[in-house]
Amino acid sequence: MTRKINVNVNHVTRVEGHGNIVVNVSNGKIEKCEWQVPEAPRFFEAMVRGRHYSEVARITSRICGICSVGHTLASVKATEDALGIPVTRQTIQLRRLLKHAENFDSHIVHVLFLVAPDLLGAKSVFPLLPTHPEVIKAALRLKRFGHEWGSLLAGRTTHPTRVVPGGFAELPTETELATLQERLINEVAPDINLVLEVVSSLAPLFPAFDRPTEYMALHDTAEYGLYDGCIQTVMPDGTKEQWKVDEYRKVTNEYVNSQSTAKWTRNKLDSYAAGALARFNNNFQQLHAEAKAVAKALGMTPLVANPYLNSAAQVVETVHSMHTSLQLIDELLSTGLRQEQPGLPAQHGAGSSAVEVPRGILFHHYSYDQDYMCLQGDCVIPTNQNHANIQLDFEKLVLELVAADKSEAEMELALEMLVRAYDPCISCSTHYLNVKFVR
Amino acid sequence: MGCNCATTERNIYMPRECLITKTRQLTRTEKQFTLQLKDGSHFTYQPGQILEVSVPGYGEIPIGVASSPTRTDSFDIVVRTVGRVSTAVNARNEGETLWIRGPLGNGFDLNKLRHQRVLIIAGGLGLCPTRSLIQYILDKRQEFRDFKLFFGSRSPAEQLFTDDLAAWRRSPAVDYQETVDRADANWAGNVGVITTLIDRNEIPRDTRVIICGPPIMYRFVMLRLDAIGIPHENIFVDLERRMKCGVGKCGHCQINNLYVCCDGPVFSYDQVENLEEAFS
Amino acid sequence: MKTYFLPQHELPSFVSTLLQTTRVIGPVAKKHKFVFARLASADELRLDYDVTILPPKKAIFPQTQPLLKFSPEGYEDVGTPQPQILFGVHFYDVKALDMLDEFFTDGHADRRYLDNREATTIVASSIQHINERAFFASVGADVKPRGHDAFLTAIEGGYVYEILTDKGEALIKHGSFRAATGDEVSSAYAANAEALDKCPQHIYHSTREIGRRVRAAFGRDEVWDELAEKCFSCGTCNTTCPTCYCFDVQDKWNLDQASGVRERTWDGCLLDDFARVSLGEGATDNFREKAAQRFRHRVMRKTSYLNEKLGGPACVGCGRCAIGCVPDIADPVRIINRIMEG
Amino acid sequence: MSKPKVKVAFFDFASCEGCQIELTNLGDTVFLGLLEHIEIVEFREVMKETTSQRIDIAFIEGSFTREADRPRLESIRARANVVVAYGSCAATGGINALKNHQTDYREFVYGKDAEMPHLDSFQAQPISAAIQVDLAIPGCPIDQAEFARIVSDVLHGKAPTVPNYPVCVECKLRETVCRYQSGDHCLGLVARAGCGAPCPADGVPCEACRGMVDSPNQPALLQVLMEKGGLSQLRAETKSRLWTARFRNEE
Ligand SMILES: Cc1cc2nc3c(=O)[nH]c(=O)nc-3n(C[C@H](O)[C@H](O)[C@H](O)COP(=O)(O)OP(=O)(O)OC[C@H]3O[C@@H](n4cnc5c(N)ncnc54)[C@H](O)[C@@H]3O)c2cc1C
Ligand code: SF4
Ligand code: SF4
Ligand code: SF4
Repeated sequence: MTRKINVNVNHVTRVEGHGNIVVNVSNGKIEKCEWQVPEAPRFFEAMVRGRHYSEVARITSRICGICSVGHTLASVKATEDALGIPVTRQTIQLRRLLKHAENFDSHIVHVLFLVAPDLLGAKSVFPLLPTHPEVIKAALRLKRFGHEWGSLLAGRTTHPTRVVPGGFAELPTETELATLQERLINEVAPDINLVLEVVSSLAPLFPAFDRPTEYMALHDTAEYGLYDGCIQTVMPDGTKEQWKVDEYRKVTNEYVNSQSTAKWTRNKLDSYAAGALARFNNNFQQLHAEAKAVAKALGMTPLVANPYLNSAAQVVETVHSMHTSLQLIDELLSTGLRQEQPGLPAQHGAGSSAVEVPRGILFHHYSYDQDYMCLQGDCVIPTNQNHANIQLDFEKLVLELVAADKSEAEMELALEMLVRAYDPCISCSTHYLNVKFVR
Repeated sequence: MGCNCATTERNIYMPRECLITKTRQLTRTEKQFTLQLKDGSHFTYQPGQILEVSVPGYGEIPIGVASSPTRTDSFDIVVRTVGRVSTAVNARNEGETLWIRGPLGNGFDLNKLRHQRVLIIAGGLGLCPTRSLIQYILDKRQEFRDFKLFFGSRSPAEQLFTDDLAAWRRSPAVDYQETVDRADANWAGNVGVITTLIDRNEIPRDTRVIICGPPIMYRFVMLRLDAIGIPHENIFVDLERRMKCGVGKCGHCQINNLYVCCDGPVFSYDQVENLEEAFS
Repeated sequence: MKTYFLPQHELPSFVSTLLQTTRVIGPVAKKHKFVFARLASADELRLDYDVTILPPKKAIFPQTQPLLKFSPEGYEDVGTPQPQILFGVHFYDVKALDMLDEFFTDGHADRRYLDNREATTIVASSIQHINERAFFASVGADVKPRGHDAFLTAIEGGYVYEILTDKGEALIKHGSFRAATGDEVSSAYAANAEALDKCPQHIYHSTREIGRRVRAAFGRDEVWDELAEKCFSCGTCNTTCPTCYCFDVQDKWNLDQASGVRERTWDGCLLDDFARVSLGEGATDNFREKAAQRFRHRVMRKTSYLNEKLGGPACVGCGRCAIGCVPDIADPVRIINRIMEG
Repeated sequence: MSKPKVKVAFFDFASCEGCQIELTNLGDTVFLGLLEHIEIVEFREVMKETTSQRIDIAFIEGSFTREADRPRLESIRARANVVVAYGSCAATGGINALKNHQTDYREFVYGKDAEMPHLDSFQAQPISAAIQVDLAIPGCPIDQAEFARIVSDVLHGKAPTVPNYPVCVECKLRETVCRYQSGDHCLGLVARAGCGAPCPADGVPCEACRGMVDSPNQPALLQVLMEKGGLSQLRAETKSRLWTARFRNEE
């Protein structure tokens, strides 16, 4: 078999930010197989220096437009930790509801606009408009709903306004919350059912590929970890280990890889995975019953080692968020919303936080001086944490594809789909290195 | 002062539809439109009055009528491409539609001009609104005494209504004199700012003078007219300001306490000379 | 016309009954301030407000209002408004509405304003709390409010409801009103007189004298430069003023990209571009280039230019501009007193 | 009347891509409504298709921060009839320009790796620093309603208006309680409007994410930030840097 394969996908599409795939296979041997990230560096960690604590989340929210709710929450939480700013239970409940909104919103975009076209053999969502108008309309409605849901709590979903250290600058009204609940039941549920139908019919099309790895996610005793908790990983053999959030550097171990061009992370193995599948594998038991039912229908029980099924795990989480939110709203409405002033700093120093954003676990860390001006910041972004894992998946997948005698086009699609399954959000660019630098 | 605006509509912002019967590109940026009301009614107005001209979706702008009411079958406007609305207006062509409101405001007070010597001093686009009066005087020539017309442009290429100019140059009915700020190779006429034309003429003190042109022109022309000793109530100026509604509501065109759209756009100089904002 | 009395506890049911059939706009709380808003229920009504952020003119001359609709076929009129009740308007805002009535009727009657005005029943109310920046007692004191249909005055135990028009009369069937006693009428009179007495800020000169001297100060550039030094040209003094009525007009297409609306939006003479014209080739000219010139124009309009037409100043002393101006330079009391002192 | 659809493409440079996300938030009615009139021929974030044909309108998001991006920008310019820089990153340099006040940002973020050539990134600049831009719409993120209006204007060949008045105008029109009256500070006094003033309405100060108006009164701003907003001199002086770094004439 003398075959030369060159896959060179410049700027993988339907992902956030820019990433390239370069694969050279010669005579069945992989000469080069790389996942590169040429995103322009933006230096957020330097930019927060010298800024007042009230401005820091507004800056770091701009790291990424699609996870800006998550970045904002991680940022205010780290600031609250550093400055001893108290938050109330009401604030925590509202933030949880907001977190669900973000995951719902982002998962809808990812599964329906970015992944579905692959499964349906289309280049993008636009050719699907004439063929699947009802699904597309439902998808746009759900996306809009996710945005309105998040906006109700955060002011807006891209760069939230209302979320501030210590609480919320403005609260929704009880009527608005009640309307949200009604809409979840009356408008969202039917659309979600439609989506579930489509996804289950497409599920067999997810490529079969397994590569067990270490899965990292937040673990919370109170709920399926999204807003808070400790760091937890589950190994291929099912063993779990936990760390405190302020030990995040110990589990992420950022390093510069000489073969690659991005800062990578690793914990116990050569790579680990973060994201919906990692959460699913860590915290399956805490999913809402309805979500578990969907997982069952999709044939998923932990540990799921097929990275393509990250998209399926997102669907499961969407259902979880919808149902859990109904309960959260019930709880909020039963106690009634109180107008509260955001909490204020009681100390100064350093603090860390972790939040599950749609793409995985996100860490923020800051330190402040006595005037509450930021001295330094550090953000470890989930997409970054997945790079090493994507690279190792690539290496295994390419071998399998070559063995199966796949064409260049088929390989390209399989690799692209793999990258997209991770839902990489590459504009979270604080740690990115440039692709032009290939040795 | 009363206002001569004609509004027949219940909603004063409702325009009337006009057919463009003819267009003519006068210069690179100026286009002349000949219009007729589509409902067949006759458009009555005074020389010097203005219109709000509009294109749906683009907006409405104040434009002077550039023809005389003595020519009854149609009327003319000239529009310079400046911004949003004027660009949209100038994209229209013969057979298409433009919408107008008006006539609005006070034009030239013909009672103060009849049986008098008249001198019109127009600069650049200022020729458009004054053309309504020029045509009027030429059509009713016996009602006026001496009639002089001074016209200044920045360059020969920017001269408007070149046909009219050619006719006026030949006409015994008007003493037409012209100048350009900058000549080109084909220009054999006067070169210099418009005041040079005043300097080389004998202008009797009882002349009625009409001035219309860019803001800076007024001050220098006035210096000359004052030197001659022409009483301010016999000098008429045609002023421009930002304008939105044209009917004295939106507030944009105010010069101190006067509204250009309703009190003007033609003012006698004594009306405005003490208004600090008129010629600042 | 007649004067009635409504017991305190009957007010909510009166307002509730009105709400059932008509859109009612009244003062409600917004954080520690007040705004006029459509009432969802009677208990939102806050007749104890001091002043609202925006004046009630917005119910008649809204921030953005369609003037026309357009389509490929041309222009079309917009529909006529539904009746509404503007409830709880302080007398200074009634005076301001009287002025707007004058402006929008003068010359060309503006039906887009007048239709709304005629569809509105105005129930004025007494001032229970006075803002510290108010000076309504000392401007245009001889100009009386007249545009309201009824006047509600809070007194001990209830409200005296004085009827001025048939529209005002028509409302009483919705509440448990009874004829007011002579004592109640005089308590109401006293309550309103007291509001005038307690008005905190004062201008000490007559309208005529202020009008003359402020107008004469037009050319004193150093004074205007000094007064406007900290001006941001933010237009808050215009936007919040009940007697300001300048507007901009813009066309907007609907989603079909073929039809749309021509609408007007409040504008302000303090804004940088208010008097800017385009000359072509990207060149512009601004007839009031400097902030001080725009600042001066507003002061002239409030104190002098319109006096003849209105029989008084175009300022009713609500104090909104003073409250809203962040650098605190827009207060007519300080401006006028500064100019009058020479 | 089936007019040919206007070909629209979206491109991104150094940015968070939030402006693109805002487009997906337009909802089914507006989004599908716009698709009646425009054909999206390139939009990397949601589609694989690209085009080599002429583009009627190119929307560019993100700042120009490195020389390496110049050729890509130039090729977009060469292919497009109208180039719109949308979002603050593209229109003014945006939040990225905050680093323009620092010299050590590379070392700070990348430590010993800072000298690697691929980290080369100069001052964050608006797209207009590299190519001619026909229209710049600021906003961090862009305002959906403004975007829809501007697309509609461009479709009709009408130059859209981007306001030159401060955010206070829009803030007052929607009757928000002023931040200064709640013991806070705010940059709305000098910030360019067009967003509809969402921040003060949500209880937080305007940070001037759209940049400043043409003639901001900066001395008065400093004074007001200190006297009414309670900021220290240092904070007052650096306050407006977040999004307006390039508009302050600092040494
Ligand atoms: C009394 C009067 C008579 C005029 N007569 C003529 C004429 O005969 N021919 C001609 O070509 N022009 C005339 N103009 C000027 C013409 O109105 C402007 O060129 C036009 O308004 C520019 O609008 P725009 O939308 O193209 O420009 P933009 O720059 O897009 O302007 C936006 C808006 O600002 C206002 N505006 C801007 N510039 C002016 C201006 N110079 N004058 C008034 N409003 C302005 C208008 O409301 C306009 O719609 C006259 C102006 C006035 C006041
Ligand atoms: S005077 Fe005050 S309120 Fe008015 S524009 Fe100036 S700063 Fe704004
Ligand atoms: S000028 Fe000021 S005080 Fe006078 S009416 Fe207007 S807002 Fe009120
Ligand atoms: S909150 Fe900010 S934008 Fe709003 S009025 Fe006050 S200063 Fe202006």
